[in-house]
Amino acid sequence: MVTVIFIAIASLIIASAVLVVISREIVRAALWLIATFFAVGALYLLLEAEFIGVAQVLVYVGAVSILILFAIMLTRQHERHEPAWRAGPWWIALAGVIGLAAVLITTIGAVPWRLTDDDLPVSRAPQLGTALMREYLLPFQLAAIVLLVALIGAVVIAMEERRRRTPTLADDIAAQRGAADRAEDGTP
Amino acid sequence: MNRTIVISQILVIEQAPGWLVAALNHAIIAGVLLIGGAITMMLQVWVERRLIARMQDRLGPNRVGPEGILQSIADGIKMFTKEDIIPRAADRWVHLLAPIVALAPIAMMLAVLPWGRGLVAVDLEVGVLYIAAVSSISGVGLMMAGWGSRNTFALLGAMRSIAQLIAYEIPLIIALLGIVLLTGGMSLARMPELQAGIPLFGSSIPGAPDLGLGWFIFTPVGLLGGIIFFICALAEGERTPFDIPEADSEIVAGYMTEYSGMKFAVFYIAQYLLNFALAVLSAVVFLGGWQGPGVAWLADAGLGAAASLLSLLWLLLKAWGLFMLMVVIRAAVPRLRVDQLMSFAWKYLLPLALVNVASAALWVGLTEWSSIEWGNLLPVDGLAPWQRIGVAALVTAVINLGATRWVLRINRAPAAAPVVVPA
Amino acid sequence: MSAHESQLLQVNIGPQHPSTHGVFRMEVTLDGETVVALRPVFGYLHRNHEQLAEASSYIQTMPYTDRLDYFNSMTSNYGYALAVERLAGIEVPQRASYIRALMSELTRILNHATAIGFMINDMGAWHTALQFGMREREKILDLFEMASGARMMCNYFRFGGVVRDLPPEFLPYFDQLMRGLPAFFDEFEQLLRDNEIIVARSSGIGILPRDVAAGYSVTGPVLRGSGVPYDIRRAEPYGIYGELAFDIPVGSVGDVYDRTLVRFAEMRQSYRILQQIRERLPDTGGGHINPALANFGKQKALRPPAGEAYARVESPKGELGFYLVSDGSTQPYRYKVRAPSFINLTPLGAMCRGHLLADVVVILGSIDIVMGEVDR
Amino acid sequence: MSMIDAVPLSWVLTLAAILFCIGLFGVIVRRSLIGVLFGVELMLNAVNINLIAFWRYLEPNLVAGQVFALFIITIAAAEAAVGLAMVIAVYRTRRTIVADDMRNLQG
Repeated sequence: MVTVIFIAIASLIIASAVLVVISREIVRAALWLIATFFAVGALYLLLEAEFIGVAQVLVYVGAVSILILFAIMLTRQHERHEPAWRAGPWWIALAGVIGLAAVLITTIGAVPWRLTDDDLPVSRAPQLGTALMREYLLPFQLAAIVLLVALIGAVVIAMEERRRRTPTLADDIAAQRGAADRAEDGTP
Repeated sequence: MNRTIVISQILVIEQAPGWLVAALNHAIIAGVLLIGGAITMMLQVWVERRLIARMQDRLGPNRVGPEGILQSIADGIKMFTKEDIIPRAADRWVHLLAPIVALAPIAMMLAVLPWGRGLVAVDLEVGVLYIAAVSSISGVGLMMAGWGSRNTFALLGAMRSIAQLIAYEIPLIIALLGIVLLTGGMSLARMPELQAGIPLFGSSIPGAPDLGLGWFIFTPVGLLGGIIFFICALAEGERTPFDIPEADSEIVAGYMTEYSGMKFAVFYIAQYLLNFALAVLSAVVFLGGWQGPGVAWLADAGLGAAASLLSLLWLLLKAWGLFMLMVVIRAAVPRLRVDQLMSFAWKYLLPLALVNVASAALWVGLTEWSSIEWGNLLPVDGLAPWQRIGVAALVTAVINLGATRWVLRINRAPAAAPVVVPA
Repeated sequence: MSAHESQLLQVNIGPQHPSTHGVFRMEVTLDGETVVALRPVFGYLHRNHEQLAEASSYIQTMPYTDRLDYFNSMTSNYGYALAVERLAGIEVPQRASYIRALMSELTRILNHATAIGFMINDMGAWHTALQFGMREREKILDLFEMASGARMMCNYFRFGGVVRDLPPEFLPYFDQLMRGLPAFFDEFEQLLRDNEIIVARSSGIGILPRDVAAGYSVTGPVLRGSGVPYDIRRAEPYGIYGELAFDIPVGSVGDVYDRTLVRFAEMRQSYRILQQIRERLPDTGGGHINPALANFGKQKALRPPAGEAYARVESPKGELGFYLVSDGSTQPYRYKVRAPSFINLTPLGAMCRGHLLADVVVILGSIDIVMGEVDR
Repeated sequence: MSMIDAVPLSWVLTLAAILFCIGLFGVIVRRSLIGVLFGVELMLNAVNINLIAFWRYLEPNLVAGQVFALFIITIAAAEAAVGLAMVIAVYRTRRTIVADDMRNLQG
């Protein structure tokens, strides 16, 4: 039963990931990417890492992919006539990547993994929280700083908008009046 | 992961393989939840239309069935028989799948909500996070609808809805975080259990009767958190005054503009179900969920089934009350503008939610830590639990009130400098 | 800066759109959600009103004027009757003038109540404010029905008076309405005036400064909202308006909120006028119509002497003018309508520039247009 | 029945390896910046699958695997936010999001 579920999830992951890299239309690719994220989240649930699974859905599906869709739609006009997805001699890349996969898979098969017999702790989320607050406090704080920096950075990069405001009629009048006042002051 | 479920006790199949029983159990519960959801949605539409009509000196639908209660079924039949239109320019599959992607996560939300004493389909250890995660998926559906329709209004609506979802999700989760601190866990099923007893003090006073009224809304942390949460729930559920994604007077119907027939109905169902799920969630987290006078008494008297039924009634009562509050708000106020909406989320709700989390931490420290954890600075050990709660309530009330006043003051609109029209 | 231009979005709001108040199109250029340019496009409801009038006898045009501003058929009737009377030199009896003013002021109340409601509906308030206005409008329409037999297309005015005198049940029902109106004004104003969201949505939006407003020659509440105390009832009194006491409310900033406040205040002024009319109405004499034109055949056979005339009234939406040229026949040689909705719509593009898309519909709602009058 | 009894660890690791290679392929061949970002996200997910699998199969009592996975998710989110903000900023000035077209960084 679990094997069947695993195979289903694994094939979904691989199929959607392949579609991510070969879809011509970037929005389709993004939607397949979301499917991949979702399937990976399901895999985490199957591996009994509920917290990570839910965090995966929250962060990747709920936030990252929506950001991606947002960015695509803001830069959408260009994408209508996107050039072919592949750049240059793609078959070389494909061959190299297949070679890498072969190396990795043979290595995985060759390593004698020391599997554990330990039972899973019953409540895992509090354990994780405690670990973050004790052993991993410094990385945790660093992650917070990274997020803050990213937040500020993203805002600063994408800002710009404010300066290009279209003036309203009232703004125009005020500006004209201001100019007139200055002219009056300048020429007594 | 799987809690004992009432239905599984009813449904005893001898000599059946374990996985079959599990599968049947889950299928039955899913069926009950989904059919219940559909019926709820129909009732919601009817209640909304009648209630708004009442506020507007009208009668509302009153022809189909007694008092028009079957109106939603008639509407549903109409929707089914409508022509299913796919715009020629649309991205066919994205357009078709969008309503499903919008509805599915909302149906998934129903699974982890505790519907009554012992009535939980799935008790997830990370229930609160799960709700937040799953509810954010429906944004993808809206985005697909907006993009797949190839319509400017749809695209504008989708962009607006995503901006709104992201902005309000943050204070929403932070408001929940305060309660997570208070309960010391993210399991939704446990939350109502912790809200027994009497207002504010819960079950901390020995000898006090269990009225089932120890709701978090009666504590300062829960009150502020509950208000923030409910406002954010209005925004997440796209209710007025936060219905800008589908502002009909501005962008026709937002992301739903190009949808017709059943696909439109699916969006409609998704929205109402989301509203109801959010109302139930507010009730569970802040209003004691299924707790209410009489539940504990029935359970003590050995009438477990009656207690479960009463608790279900309490929960539904609270959820419907909150939904009706949403309806009344819809009938009473206009919608905000996009920029006002954003600044409300970031300038009012987010700082208040953050202060509320700090208050919650202080509450936990004052009620649960011993003097040693305070570094012997606070001699709290000598106080009885209810006295410690009183002190904590006082401290957090002062903090939250001060923060609210401060946030309201710093955000007051600058003294108007209008274009003066010379006489 | 040319490298920094961002992608502009062309949006057509209308001709079919929930809040264009009829068949009307706005070509909007958006930068994000900010309006860079807006061009109103009219003409979808053109139905040859002026040509039709030139091919009909004078009285045949009267029911067509109902369809100009179908919310306020009484004031449209009034303007046209006034123009023909001026052209043909017809005297109007005192009582007829009082009835005409009564109907005009009732029309103003019903128009403003619903105009505010429609505007707030465009803000997204889900018809509640509109229904409050509609409730009062229904009562006034009952009165119209008693007097003229029709609720909206009244066709009540005749050259030299009105088609029939007020029926006996009219005044008691009118008194009952008058008793209820102050409470309605208070309730309506209380509901809307201090609503924080409405204030936030409407103040500072769509500012039309005083000189710009005059430059576009807008009239009615839009002009008065911008601070110009211009009202035809005072500037060029017609009928009995010279004898009545009323104030002209004006705004200070000229934004959407000011226009709304001006409409609230005008409803109260109309109430004041109605009170004065009600007091004097029983003592008026002269019948409801000039006896020389009392039957329909005479109305139909009206041949004004060759010449031209222009008459204007203060319709709830602004200055409604009718220009007539007669060649001595039974049909006007030239007939021209100066429609307030049409003229008030011209500064729409300028008012919307720089605001958000959501403000466009609110600004449009604050102008209070009726497409029947814009396109004619 | 839990997963470790039914599915060998090497299967999960193979899945992660394949996912990683697909992501790498995407990074190499995709021409638009957003497409490249997709590939990076796939690779990060592959790494995360490995971390969780090692935690579950080898050391369930140590939370390090989960903690690292959490940090990677955090960093990925930050990376996506900044990356997409840059894509939008570049698009504003260059009218393109094709990586090859951006040969000089000077504004």
